[in-house]
Amino acid sequence: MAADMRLPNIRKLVSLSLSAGDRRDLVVPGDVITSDSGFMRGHGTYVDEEKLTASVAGEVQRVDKLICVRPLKTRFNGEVGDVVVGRITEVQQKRWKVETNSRLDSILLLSSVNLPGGELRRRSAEDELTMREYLLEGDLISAEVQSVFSDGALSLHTRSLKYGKLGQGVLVQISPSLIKRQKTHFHNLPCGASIILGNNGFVWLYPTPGQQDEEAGGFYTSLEPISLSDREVISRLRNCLLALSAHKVLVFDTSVLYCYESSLQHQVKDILKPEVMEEIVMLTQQKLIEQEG
Amino acid sequence: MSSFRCFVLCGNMAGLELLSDQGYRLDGRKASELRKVQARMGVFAQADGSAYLEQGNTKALAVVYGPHEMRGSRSRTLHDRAVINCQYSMATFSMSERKRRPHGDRKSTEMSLHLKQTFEAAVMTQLYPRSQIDIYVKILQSDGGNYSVCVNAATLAVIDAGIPMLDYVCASTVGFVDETPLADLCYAEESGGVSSLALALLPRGGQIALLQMDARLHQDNLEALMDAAMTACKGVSKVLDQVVRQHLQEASLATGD
Amino acid sequence: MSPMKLCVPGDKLCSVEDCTPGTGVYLRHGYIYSSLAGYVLKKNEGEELPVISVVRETETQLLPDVGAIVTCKVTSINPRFAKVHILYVGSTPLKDRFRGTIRKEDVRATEKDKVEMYKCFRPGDIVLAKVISLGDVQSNYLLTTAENELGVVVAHSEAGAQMVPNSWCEMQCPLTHGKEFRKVARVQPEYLHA
Amino acid sequence: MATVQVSEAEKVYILHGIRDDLRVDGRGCEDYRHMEIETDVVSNTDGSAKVSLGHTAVLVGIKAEIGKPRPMAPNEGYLEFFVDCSANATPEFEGRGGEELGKELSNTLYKVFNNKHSVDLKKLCISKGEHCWVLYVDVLLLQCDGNLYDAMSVAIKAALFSTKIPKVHISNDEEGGKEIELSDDPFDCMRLDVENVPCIVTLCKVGHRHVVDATLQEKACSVASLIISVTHKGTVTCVRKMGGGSLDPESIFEMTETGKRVGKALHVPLMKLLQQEESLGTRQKVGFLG
Amino acid sequence: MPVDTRRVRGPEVSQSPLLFACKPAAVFSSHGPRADGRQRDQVDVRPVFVRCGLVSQAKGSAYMEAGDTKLMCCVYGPRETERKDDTDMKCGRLTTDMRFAPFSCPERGSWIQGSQDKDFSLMLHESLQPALCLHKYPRSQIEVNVMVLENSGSVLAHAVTCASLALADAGIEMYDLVLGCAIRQDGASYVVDPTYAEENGNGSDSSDNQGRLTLAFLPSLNQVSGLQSDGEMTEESLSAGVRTCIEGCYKIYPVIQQALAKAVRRAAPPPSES
Repeated sequence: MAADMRLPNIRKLVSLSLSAGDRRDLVVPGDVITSDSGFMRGHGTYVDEEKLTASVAGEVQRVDKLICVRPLKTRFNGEVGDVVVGRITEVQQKRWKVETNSRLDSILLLSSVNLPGGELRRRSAEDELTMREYLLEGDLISAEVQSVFSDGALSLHTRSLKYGKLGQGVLVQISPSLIKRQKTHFHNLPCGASIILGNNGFVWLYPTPGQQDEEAGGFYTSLEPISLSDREVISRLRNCLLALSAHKVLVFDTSVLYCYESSLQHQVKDILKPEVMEEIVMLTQQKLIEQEG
Repeated sequence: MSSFRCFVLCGNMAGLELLSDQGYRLDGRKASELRKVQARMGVFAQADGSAYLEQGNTKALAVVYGPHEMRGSRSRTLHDRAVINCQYSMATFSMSERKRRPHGDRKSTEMSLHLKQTFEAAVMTQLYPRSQIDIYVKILQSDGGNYSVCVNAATLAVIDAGIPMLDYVCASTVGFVDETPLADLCYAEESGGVSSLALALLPRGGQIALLQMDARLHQDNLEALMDAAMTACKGVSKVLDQVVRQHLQEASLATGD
Repeated sequence: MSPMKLCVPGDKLCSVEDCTPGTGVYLRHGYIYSSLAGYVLKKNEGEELPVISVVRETETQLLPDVGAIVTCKVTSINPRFAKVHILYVGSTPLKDRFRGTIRKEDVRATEKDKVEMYKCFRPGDIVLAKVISLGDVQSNYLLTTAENELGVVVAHSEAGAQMVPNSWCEMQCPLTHGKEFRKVARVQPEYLHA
Repeated sequence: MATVQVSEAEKVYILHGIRDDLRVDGRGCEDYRHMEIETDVVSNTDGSAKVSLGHTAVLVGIKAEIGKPRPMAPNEGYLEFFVDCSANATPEFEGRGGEELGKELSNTLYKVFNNKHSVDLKKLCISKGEHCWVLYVDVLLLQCDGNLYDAMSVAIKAALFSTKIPKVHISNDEEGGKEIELSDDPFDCMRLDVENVPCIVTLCKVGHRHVVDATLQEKACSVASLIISVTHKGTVTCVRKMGGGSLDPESIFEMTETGKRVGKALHVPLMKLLQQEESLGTRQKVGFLG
Repeated sequence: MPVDTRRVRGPEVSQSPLLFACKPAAVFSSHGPRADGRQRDQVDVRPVFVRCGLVSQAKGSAYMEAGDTKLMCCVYGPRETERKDDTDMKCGRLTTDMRFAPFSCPERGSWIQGSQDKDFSLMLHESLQPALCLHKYPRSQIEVNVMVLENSGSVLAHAVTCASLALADAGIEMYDLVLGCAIRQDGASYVVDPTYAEENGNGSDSSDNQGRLTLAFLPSLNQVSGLQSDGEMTEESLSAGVRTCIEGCYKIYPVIQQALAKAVRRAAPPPSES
């Protein structure tokens, strides 16, 4: 039995960045970004009296003529091709509703999944009535954004072997803006576990599958117990992710791995203590800077 | 159940002057001086946005959930913009006399409606069709100007949630005593028979999001009072601006590339 | 003959090796237990193990289940579906009211897209239907009439008389001889009870 | 109550983890998440405390008011409990959504304090049969991330510890009536002895084992839990089985045994911390600005 | 505060005359035999009288007397759920409602359900739910209503027993019957199935081992479905109390079985064996 009780402290975020001074690329709602009419208005901005003005607090990003403001924390704003991890919230006729931390529930159409029995199977009326056999309320899936509806809701698909129903593992929810966009969001980490970094901030940690035994279109999940050592790695990774997210460090395979290595001198359950968290994140950032430099 | 102490306190107050001859108010402020504002964004991890704000002895917590899929009856869905849903409540221990219910009384329902109207004027709801944005505000400790403190706290929470707004919404409660407008009233002044006015302002453009007065005031004095309110709101907006920039600075350091 | 054995919920009846479980019983750790207060009934069917079940004279509560044939009364219609009240499951009357929905696409088996709800049902009609799904959170029981034997069995004309079926899609009023459209069922004698 | 959805496979993962004494966040079966406690955070109260346990956050405010003693116990004051499940914690609690859970929590609190020793009620009597102190214990739920009962009970104990009830003087006026006068001096006050105030330990039965301080995900895997309120001496003041499942007698005995042990151990660091905070004097309060 | 305007209310403030009675000398003494002649420190439950199917309107009903404690229970359903929002697709729902008649206790109660009654309802719900095969009743709800006519102690325990009887009478599928039993711990000794006076009496003031415990038990599955206690008890007396209550449940088990068998037999003759 262990109970750690303490008085609260004013928390400070750890930072190693040198440019701690005023950063001009940070804006707050109502700030005029430019009055030059040659720019295009992106997310997080609006035009007021021909001036491009910020509507959220965050960092200004410029791609060619397009100006966006990226808020520090927001709901997931999905784009076609994004990898997401989501949870089924409702089974409807011909489609599932999926919670993906977007502003509207995402949709997975029955026609956008691979049903057991091969690619070219016709979706019959019976499939509609047995949709619960494939995916049930509460189930987790990994998927890709196929298209975005006019109202902003996302349409997902799982028509690739790497997507589908998720089995045993742990879900960690962090802010979508902390996920770094990369070529691949599926990683087998060398520490012995695998990770899916959903663009929507849902991160899935699971034991690295032994051999590729993907069958039945990904609707089969093994319920065999997972070894204690694998569990420990996954729990450590989970706590590391939470530490990174608490200190607003960008999450990608390298940062997770460095954080994991930095945490090894502590017990898994101690990682979430504020002072340990600070220490680990500090070490992680040092490593990241060394690697960059 | 009678609260003896409350009774004692009120008794003391009746005799006091709200504005002394030297121009000082009950708590030692000048007429146009605001109370000290302290705030923090991102208090809670589970909500989309949250903020805590103290203005003098009035303390409020604001939490924002959303934008998310409509909950409950889908008939309230708007197809061209998001629905803003507000609930104002007071902790049962927030006032000197205990409240029996945290919300649901007429005053809180009215306050919820005012908050909703205020934020509908500032949040760019048209970007989120068919969604819902919940703003919940809780007064933990009440010492006057509850509406203003709620608006200011909620503004920070909305910004923390990354929801687009035209501008900050800043609010202040002002009163008129002895031909002098008083900024940012505290409870003793509010209940001391001052005609008070609450104003919510988008400071940069000077647009009014909500204006409310339910006391008697001579028409000639209205302008002076409005000016005082505008100034007070702009004063608040400076403080909020600092809080947001500080928060941005701290939080974006680590993500910055 | 010994009097029939009585049991109460939780009574251990026998091992699974002796009998197969029927209704009113449940299995636990290889034994069959009673889940009702009633009489223990063993039925021998051929060489297989006898079926053991617990029965009560007062019908155990039936609920509409997938595949069950139900008799229902149409309460309202709109272009997409008809709402009904389920009155009977098989031949057992229900004590409480259950609501069901017949969607447009489940009215008949062929030419599904040409179905017009107003030409199939009217409020007040008595309909035979089959339960296809228990529906989801918002919807009620989903029913179908897409079989020859299913559809309207009793309907009244505008004049108030009970109409006689003319064809599979038409019924006639004996008083005015006016014809009205319905999705008519070819009634099987065993369902004639209503 | 704020519940989370958990898929079957996740449940299996959690279940096996608990079997191996390694929970998802690395804790053992009898470990608590780390807890932060601060008293005197809201000033319109006579005592208050804020407790956060993981992401669960609870604020307790205690107000002392003068009332009439209950006819059955003319020489005792009494405690009133109210739990406000505010919409801050989760949108599910909006409107009247939190009322049911609030009722359930406050009813349990009445049970927990329904004994002679938890709080010395005789001390709360001002004049027999006429006036007594009524302590309104108001719990405000700000966030819930599982294990509300334990967090709530720790917060109540801390708030009771910090409660300062003004001294009263009773004088007789000419007509033989009594007049009550409150002491103006803020230091002239009565403190409560919280030594016997119990702490609640919730034990969640998950699979064949039980865990303390369950997260919402773990709670979703559990069929039944047992809440046990234990004093520092190990006396049990309330036991309650919660949830839709049943427990076999043997596991109840195991759980009460664990509950007693964990509950007893919980009081030690709590009292130490409260005394430490007291000894720091007028420290700058962190409150919600931390 | 909701006020029932349809009934004539008494004066604003009234007090029970019991308060002014000169205290009867120790109604509940902690030594010697109990007031009704039962043994202390033994599993001596009051004889119970039970009868099923008294309310013809209900799907199932039961009436129960244990000493002076009298209560009845009606079961309705399964019927379509009223609240559609959180319908569980796979499972039926159980709703419980327990009320005290205003005249049931020595002090007059209110017609309006108080928070204590709600707490009893909740406890009843938790005690019964594990025994029901709710998965056999998808999308439907089963209502259990208990009315306490006379409260003479151990009400919750008897309410549980009575409700399970009514459920069985209604033909709702159950894994097992649910039986309830209560004890009152008083220092080193205890009394089983306490009366109202024993439940609320002060007991021997000196000892701090004063508590009440109510247990709901599934006899055939050997599972505890409900447990609640208040007061102060050591962990040892708590465990001992649980054991005693289980024993108490087994004592009334045959009575309940017989009552149920009688009800089945009365309802219909055995079906022909074919």
